[in-house]
Amino acid sequence: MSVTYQVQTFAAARELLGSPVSITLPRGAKARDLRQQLLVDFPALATLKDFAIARNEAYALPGEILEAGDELVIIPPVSGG
Amino acid sequence: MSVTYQVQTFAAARELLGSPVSITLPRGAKARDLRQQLLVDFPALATLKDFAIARNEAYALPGEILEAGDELVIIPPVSGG
Amino acid sequence: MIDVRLSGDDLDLSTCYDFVQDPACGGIALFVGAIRNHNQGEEVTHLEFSSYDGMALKEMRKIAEAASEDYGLAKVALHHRKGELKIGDVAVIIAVSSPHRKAAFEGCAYVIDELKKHVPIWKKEFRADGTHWLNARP
Amino acid sequence: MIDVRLSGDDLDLSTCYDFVQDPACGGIALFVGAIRNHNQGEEVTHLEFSSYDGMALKEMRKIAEAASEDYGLAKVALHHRKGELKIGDVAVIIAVSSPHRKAAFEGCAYVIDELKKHVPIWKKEFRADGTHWLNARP
Repeated sequence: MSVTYQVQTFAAARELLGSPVSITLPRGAKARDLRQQLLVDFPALATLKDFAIARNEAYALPGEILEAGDELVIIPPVSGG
Repeated sequence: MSVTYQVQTFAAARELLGSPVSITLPRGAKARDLRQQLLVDFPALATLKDFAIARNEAYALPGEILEAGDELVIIPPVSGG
Repeated sequence: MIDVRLSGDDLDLSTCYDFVQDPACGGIALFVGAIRNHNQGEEVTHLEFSSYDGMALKEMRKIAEAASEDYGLAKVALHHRKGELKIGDVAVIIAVSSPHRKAAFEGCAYVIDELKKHVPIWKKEFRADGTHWLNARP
Repeated sequence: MIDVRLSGDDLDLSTCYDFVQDPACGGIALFVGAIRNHNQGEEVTHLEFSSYDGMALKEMRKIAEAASEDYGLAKVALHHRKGELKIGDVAVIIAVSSPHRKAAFEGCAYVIDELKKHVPIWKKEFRADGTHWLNARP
């Protein structure tokens, strides 16, 4: 069983990938699995210095289990202020 | 030979002594001599936590030699801000 | 009490200052971050903020709440611009009030430091040598 | 560039902020010291500043110059009230600009710390338990 997630992008990630992108993962996948699969499916992401995953408007811990309907976003290094 | 100086006061020193006060010192006296004589002539000054001497609108070093015509002021502990 | 905003319009110092006023607080510290005319030796002509608004506001509130607790602040205002900015425009204003000035300074510095680390807002600079999303590349 | 003032009228935050604006400076730190409604557990009704104006302005300028040099500040505004003040009135405003925010915060904190130590201005509090020249007694 697998789940397809829509992942939103902003800023440098949007310039690299467009938005949103689709990622398919086994049910029960964690935030770290999403991050790894994103790098596999979109190697251009490796040109970023780093990126985090946001889940439902908060930084996701690597071990958080994703659920269908989650709002998922790629967060490149921030530069506000 | 001695010189009589007028010494101005502010704040707590003015409440204790009024203003200005007169102090007579030997010619060539230093700021520290003025400070000591003030405590002799006006023992009420000892009720202050501390005080400094200003000479011509700057803090006087203890060893500075006073000159006739100097603007001299007793500076109680400041509390601006 | 906390006031966080992410605004497409000019930020206003007086609004932030008025919000944090408190008769029990002797000290108000403020920080204003404005767009400089240069960065890394290059002339900057203007810039653009991209923001993930819902999360940005949540992160801003978290930072303001942590600052209030950790530094004993009475009130915190944290306003950030979004969209296009030109040189001299204000990108961020922080105002905090505290009974003690040391806590006010430290709390205010904490808020801007944390904002720059965690809030999902991104700055794209338009410079003579091209456009750059700041911090994005190795 | 330095602007020091000792004024019998209300101080104005925007005036200080406008003075320190600089297109090369990304960071402006400000401090506002206001009259609290209590001190040492006693309710304060109002207060009065006495000042040795000529020396106070010279000392304020010295502090602003030292801050500019030591912290690499571009501009410093330092405005202090004199005369009678009521609760909530602003006693002092400091604004400093710098290319770097850490220097702005530290320079601003330096100015208020030094002002409280050296500038010949004296605060008389009118409280329920009487009037007090602050710091004057052992």
